[in-house]
Amino acid sequence: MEVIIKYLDMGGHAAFVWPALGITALVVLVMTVTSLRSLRTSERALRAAEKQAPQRRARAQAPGTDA
Amino acid sequence: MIGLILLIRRELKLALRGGTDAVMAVVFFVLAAVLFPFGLGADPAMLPRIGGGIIWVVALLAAMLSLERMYANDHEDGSLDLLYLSPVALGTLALAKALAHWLTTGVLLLIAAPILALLYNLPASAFGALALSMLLGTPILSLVGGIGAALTLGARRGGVLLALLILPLYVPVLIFGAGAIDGAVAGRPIGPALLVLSGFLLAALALAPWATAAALRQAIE
Amino acid sequence: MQGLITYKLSCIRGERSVFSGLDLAIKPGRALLLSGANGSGKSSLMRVLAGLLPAASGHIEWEGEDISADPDAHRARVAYIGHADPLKPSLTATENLQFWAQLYGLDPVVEPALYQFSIEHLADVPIRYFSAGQKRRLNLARLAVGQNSLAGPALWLLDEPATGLDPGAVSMLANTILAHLSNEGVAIISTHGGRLDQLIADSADHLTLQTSRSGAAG
Amino acid sequence: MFHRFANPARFSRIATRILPWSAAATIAMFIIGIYYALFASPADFQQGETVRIMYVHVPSAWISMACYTFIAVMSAIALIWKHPLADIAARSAAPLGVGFTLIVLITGSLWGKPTWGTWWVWDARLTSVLVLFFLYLGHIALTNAFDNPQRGARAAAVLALVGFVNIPIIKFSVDWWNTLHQPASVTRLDAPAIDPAILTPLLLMALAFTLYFFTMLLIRMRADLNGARARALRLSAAE
Repeated sequence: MEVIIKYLDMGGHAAFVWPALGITALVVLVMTVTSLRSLRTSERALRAAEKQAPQRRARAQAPGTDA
Repeated sequence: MIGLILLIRRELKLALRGGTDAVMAVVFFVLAAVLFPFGLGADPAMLPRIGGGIIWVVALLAAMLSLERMYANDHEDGSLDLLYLSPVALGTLALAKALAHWLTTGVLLLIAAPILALLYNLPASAFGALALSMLLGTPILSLVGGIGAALTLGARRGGVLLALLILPLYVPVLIFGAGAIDGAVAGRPIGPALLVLSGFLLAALALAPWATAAALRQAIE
Repeated sequence: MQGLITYKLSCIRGERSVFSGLDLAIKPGRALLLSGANGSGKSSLMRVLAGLLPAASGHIEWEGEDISADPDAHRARVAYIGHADPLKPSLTATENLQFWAQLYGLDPVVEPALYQFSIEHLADVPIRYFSAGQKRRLNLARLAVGQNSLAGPALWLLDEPATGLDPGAVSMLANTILAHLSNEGVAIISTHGGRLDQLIADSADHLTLQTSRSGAAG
Repeated sequence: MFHRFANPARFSRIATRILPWSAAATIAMFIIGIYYALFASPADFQQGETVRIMYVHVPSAWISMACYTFIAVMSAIALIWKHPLADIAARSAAPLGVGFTLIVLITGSLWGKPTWGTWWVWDARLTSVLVLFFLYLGHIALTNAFDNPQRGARAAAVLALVGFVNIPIIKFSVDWWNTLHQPASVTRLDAPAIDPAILTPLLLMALAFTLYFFTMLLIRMRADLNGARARALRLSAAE
């Protein structure tokens, strides 16, 4: 127990070390979540669009590829 | 060269007849600088110390006021298409626009700056540094600002966006412009700062029209 | 004499294909009247032909030579009338025309051009007092400025030039175009039908652009 | 080399195949890196335990600068060769750059308080990073400021290159300004040789952050490509 408390105290700098690491984790988490969410929404949009136009150009590519 | 002169003449004519833009920029310049002592207190010993920096910060903001319209009118009324189709290169157009902007804004700021120097109690020895740093620095504001004006053509919220893009790029001019004045106030040599500013000016003259032309090219498409 | 030819020209605006695989051939002395619904790509085609917009694929030839070989020469031969009138409100009619003439290296004597569109009485009036139709006339008068010199543009690209014109002005425009064609010039004119088409019908071919069916450009 | 990935559809396929591996590698590296950074390394004899902030601060600083370089290179490719993937890569990397720069600024501040006794020093490095942060924000704002996404991408590409030329100038100006205003009161960590006990976790965390950046970049690029494809399909269906 002693050891853990001493470790968590970070030599008296707990108030700086843990927030720094926490904020880093938070920013990384936000980046991960927004990236994954944009991937999900884009996949959903793509599936919806493919359902709307199944007969024509189902394998249409992103624009500009033949330029 | 003929194209350059032609374009500058047109810009000046338009500025002279059309607008109060330039006058507004100078009024803003003086007014904004006058606000600072109200906020910071008017200690006559402190004013000369902060004067150079404040004059330069306000000059950046004043020069930015008229940047937004630099290409916007020509973009909206189709003039930009014709300017692009003309035998004059886009880089020349960019240079002409920047020079005209400087003549209608930077020069007026340069003329108004001594008034602010008096209000800020700057020592007589600093007037030369003020004038020289403005002379070398304000054209950079117009040249670099032209890039931003061309980039934000047709953008939503163009004005705020322009400030966000351009102000970080103005940091070096601010540092050395204000540095020259501070140096003069503190009795240090001002040569190095002015030399660096001249270097920036040359670099901006060489590169900014090129970057502006690239940005205009995208705006025309 | 080959005039203007395009091969398999296509254009993408934003992420949308506006036209593709377009083959055109216009001989000197002929006009092409371009019609089509809104969004069929008339304006985009004009801008591609003027060199304002890059083509996504295909190429354009003038007198048998690819225009991308010398873009400056191509720009020099183009006279372009877009939707907006590139005129400055604070300048007079003469000053506006003179500026463009000088910038394009044309003869800066502009009175005849003003006469041609019956706005000579407005020569010294600033544009801000002009009506929309008068502004249009002045913009079209740009075409007349370079018309009679050899250096004048040979390829006219007129994007709905008759918009806002009264019947009299349409005749003036038609006469100006016909004079250009009789000088072995080429004109491409987008239109929604009307008097202008009839007036130049003898020297003109017709093309209707179909709204592009393929939205993806893959 | 670009031609292998030139086709967005092929890129999407390759990205799909790589993603599980790079995600797994990222997680593994984070576990190892965090273990070393928090438990398996000693406190610095000068800075004490606050040195642990460095293990996230310094790698983030590296990534934030590398990311801007990446955007500048992609912008050049987009402008010169008009490559659609380069636009997408630049656009996808910018928000990650903002995130990492934010980490640098905040952890730097939290490291500065116990080390220098103040939250913020107008130190040359800090000021340059702050300017970098604004350049990222401007880049993103410009990308999204136009109705035509392509126009936004191209304008942002020009801005990225202008900014890239300017970063050394800004850095140098700030250095000069700093020596003028601020006596060098800050002793930095730039000791000639870094203790391997500190270097190991530092490099491990740097590797973890790099892998993370790479994984997120792939995810964002795929999302962007999907979106473009969906828009194209919808346009063709609407007509």
